Amino acid sequence: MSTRDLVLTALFAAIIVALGLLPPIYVGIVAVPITAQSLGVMMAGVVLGAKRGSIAVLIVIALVAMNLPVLSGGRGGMTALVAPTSGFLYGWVVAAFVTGFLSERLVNAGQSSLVQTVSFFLAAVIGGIFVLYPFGIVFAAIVADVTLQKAFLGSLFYIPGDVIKAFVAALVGRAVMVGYPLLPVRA
Amino acid sequence: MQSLYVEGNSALHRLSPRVKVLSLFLLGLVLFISSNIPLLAVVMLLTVLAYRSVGMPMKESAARLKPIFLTIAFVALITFIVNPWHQALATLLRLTALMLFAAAVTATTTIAQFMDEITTLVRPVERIGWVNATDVGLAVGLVLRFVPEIIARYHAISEAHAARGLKVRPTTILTPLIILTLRDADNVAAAIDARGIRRHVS
Amino acid sequence: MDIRFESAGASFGARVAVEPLTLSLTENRLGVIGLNGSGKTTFARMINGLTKPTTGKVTVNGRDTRDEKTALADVGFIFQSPQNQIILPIVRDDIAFGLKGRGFTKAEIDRKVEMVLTRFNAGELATRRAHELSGGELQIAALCSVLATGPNILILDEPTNQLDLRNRALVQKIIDGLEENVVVITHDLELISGFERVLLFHEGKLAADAPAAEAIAHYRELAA
Amino acid sequence: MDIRFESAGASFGARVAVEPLTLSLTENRLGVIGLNGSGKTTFARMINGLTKPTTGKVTVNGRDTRDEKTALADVGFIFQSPQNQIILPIVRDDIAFGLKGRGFTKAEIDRKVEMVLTRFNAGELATRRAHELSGGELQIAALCSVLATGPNILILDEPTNQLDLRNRALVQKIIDGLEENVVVITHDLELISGFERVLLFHEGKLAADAPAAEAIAHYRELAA
Ligand SMILES: Nc1ncnc2c1ncn2[C@@H]1O[C@H](COP(=O)(O)OP(=O)(O)OP(=O)(O)O)[C@@H](O)[C@H]1O
Ligand SMILES: Nc1ncnc2c1ncn2[C@@H]1O[C@H](COP(=O)(O)OP(=O)(O)OP(=O)(O)O)[C@@H](O)[C@H]1O
Ligand SMILES: O=C(O)CCCC[C@@H]1SC[C@@H]2NC(=O)N[C@@H]21
Ligand SMILES: [Mg+2]
Ligand SMILES: [Mg+2]
Repeated sequence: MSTRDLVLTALFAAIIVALGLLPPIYVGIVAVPITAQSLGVMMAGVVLGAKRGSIAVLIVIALVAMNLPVLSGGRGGMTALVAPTSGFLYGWVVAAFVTGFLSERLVNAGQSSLVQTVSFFLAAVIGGIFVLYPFGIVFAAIVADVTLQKAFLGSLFYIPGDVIKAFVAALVGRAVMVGYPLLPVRA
Repeated sequence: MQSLYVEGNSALHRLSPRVKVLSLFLLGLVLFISSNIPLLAVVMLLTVLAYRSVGMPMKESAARLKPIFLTIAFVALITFIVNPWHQALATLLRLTALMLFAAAVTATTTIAQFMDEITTLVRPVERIGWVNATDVGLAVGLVLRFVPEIIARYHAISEAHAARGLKVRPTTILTPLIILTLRDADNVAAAIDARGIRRHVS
Repeated sequence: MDIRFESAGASFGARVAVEPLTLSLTENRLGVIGLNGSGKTTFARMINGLTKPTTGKVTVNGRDTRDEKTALADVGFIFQSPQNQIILPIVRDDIAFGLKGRGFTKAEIDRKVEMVLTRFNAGELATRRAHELSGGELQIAALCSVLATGPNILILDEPTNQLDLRNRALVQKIIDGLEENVVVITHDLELISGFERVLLFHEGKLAADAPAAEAIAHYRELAA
Repeated sequence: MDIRFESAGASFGARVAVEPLTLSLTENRLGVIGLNGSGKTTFARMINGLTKPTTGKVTVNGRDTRDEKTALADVGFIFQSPQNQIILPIVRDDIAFGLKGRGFTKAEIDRKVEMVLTRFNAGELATRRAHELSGGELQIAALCSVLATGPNILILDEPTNQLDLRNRALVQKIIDGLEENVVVITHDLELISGFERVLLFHEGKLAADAPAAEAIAHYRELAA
């Protein structure tokens, strides 16, 4: 890994941590909060691509494992690694990877701004919702000992917020592409 | 991650960083396994003492913990609604103890010490050939370094909005924030190379 | 312009950045000089309300800065590090962005953007990426963004930082030619050498309030 | 020092930052001046191998920069914005950090840190946080971090940026006193006015290679 890649992954890990300073919102009686950190995961994929994006998330998980309070609401440690929320946490690695993988394939500098934005949005929705939620739902069902169906219904709460986050990530991804192109050196 | 290093010379400051990092890890494990309320209560009280011993003024230490306390209170409340009361109490004690101890450790350990400890911890794993221990230490150190910088940039950019009479919106904050921090990161990467800090790669 | 400080001072925790001072500033050109950390930037931020006085009050054209939730719209500010101030990645977009939500039509905004770019002879910057600009170009882009909104008072914090001789001369010419009221903070003493009123800060206190030559002489003594 | 450029040039995509040039630099003091964007920083980065030549080659003390994966260890570099160069928040830690992995024991590292701090009379900076330092202090902290590793050549990119008269004089004194070979890039012409050799860049080309007075005179013409 080049020094630049190392520093960029650390930067996005830090961005995810910093987004954790926004207070988490708990809805209903589900112990998984709505958090701005999943926006950071989407942005990592969109801006850094698959490999660097998922490593950024792995760094965050390593910090959690050290018991550092890096998750929203100042959580960390075992209580965050084996909890109803944890499936989402591990799923973030895959979510960033898939978002990045799709961004790398779908977007290039020659496209119109609309195409770029829509493609980033799709990448973020597929990675950050379709791929991520199954991890979260299955894990939550096991840990919290509820039926899959219930866990599935509970996760519907996150959809509106996550769609908005995917949209924000797409706008940011597109703006970075215009203002600080990293994509050519992605891979 | 607001709970960054606080200058001082308390016993915790002087304690070896390795002991601190390991006991943080172990405490997490023990608290997680046990649900014995008296034990949890004692541990929690001990962590209160540890946190107080750092030597921060009462007002500052309370301010640092407020957001975390709110979360803990909420998680305990949920647990209370869906589970028996003693489980909720155990959750409350467990999370509070962990939070206080984590705050005490981060307040008394410098980034340089964290990096050294992590490098040592990861060293055995290096043999698999997947990771380089020095790089893992460096990456963690950089995260700890970048977090306050990102927050400072955030403030600078929202001030720039204010100075131009513009409303602060997520995208108009995030876009310059990410572009500027990317540029900083590129400069940091150049400095790391220029200072010969990652010479193991060449 | 009419800026009044009435025993206005600013502290950050225990550190006093600007000691309470009473002043009335009406000159069209004002210079501010002093050693690093002497309080110049804090003083300037008190003028547009980015920093509220922790004691006393500051009024600008009759308005108390404490009453305004945000910074004053008629005081433009070019920051010490102008890269923080450019919000959108492309220069033209950034200039236009500051004009949105002020009731202009799209066509009016475009015209204003062109006008300000022409004014500074900076048409070629329009489509450039802000982060790729050299120091001098960045300074000019920031000026365009701020002046497009038509402020009445303009504060420039170290505008010749990192500039070469040519860009320095350009910025000097621009400053001299501005109709707006201008406050210039600088270590580049030549820039303010013609000003009738220059404030010298020292450790948060006003050490001189005099014509340029006198204030500069005093500054040189302090620095020696 | 012995730096050789053999038809060495650098481009970023279509933009040529430094046109191929052939040079041999052996002086103990070298100044580099030129307009914004003329290629000074790129030229300096080619010396320590941060930027590899896209044509020709650069050798430093006999080593080809293209052969080294990373920058050359015996060329120290103080960046145009030193705050990015300080990697750990506490000055002492940062200095020590650059010494790790070079086979020194902990005690040796501590000794070297003390030595360099003493050399610049900067002992009181040791426990300070880098982000709280004033511009001048930051410049000195960066110098300590770089010089602790014992480079043979030191490159300073605009070291007097943002400094007040007092800090400027301090930096000038430090530069004059360095035993190391020094390359100074600057818009602050006084800083290099005593140098025997000064390179003037213009649009990526060498426009002058002469004693200070001559190169500066030429620069003034270009800037007019
Ligand atoms: N947000 C802040 N928090 C804490 N201290 C601050 C803050 N802003 C400024 N200070 C302190 O207030 C003092 C005055 O700072 P200020 O930025 O006004 O100085 P300055 O004269 O503009 O210096 P320079 O020439 O280096 O730009 C300094 O000691 C500085 O460290
Ligand atoms: N990484 C890069 N990508 C694209 N263009 C670049 C890059 N680095 C430099 N350039 C361009 O190369 C040219 C030379 O830049 P350089 O930074 O060497 O100038 P400089 O002489 O140091 O200017 P200044 O006095 O403003 O610091 C400029 O046109 C600049 O825009
Ligand atoms: O903090 C954690 O431990 C992980 C929280 C995971 C929250 C998930 S991510 C996808 C979904 N969208 C949200 O806003 N929250 C959940
Ligand atoms: Mg200032
Ligand atoms: Mg330069």
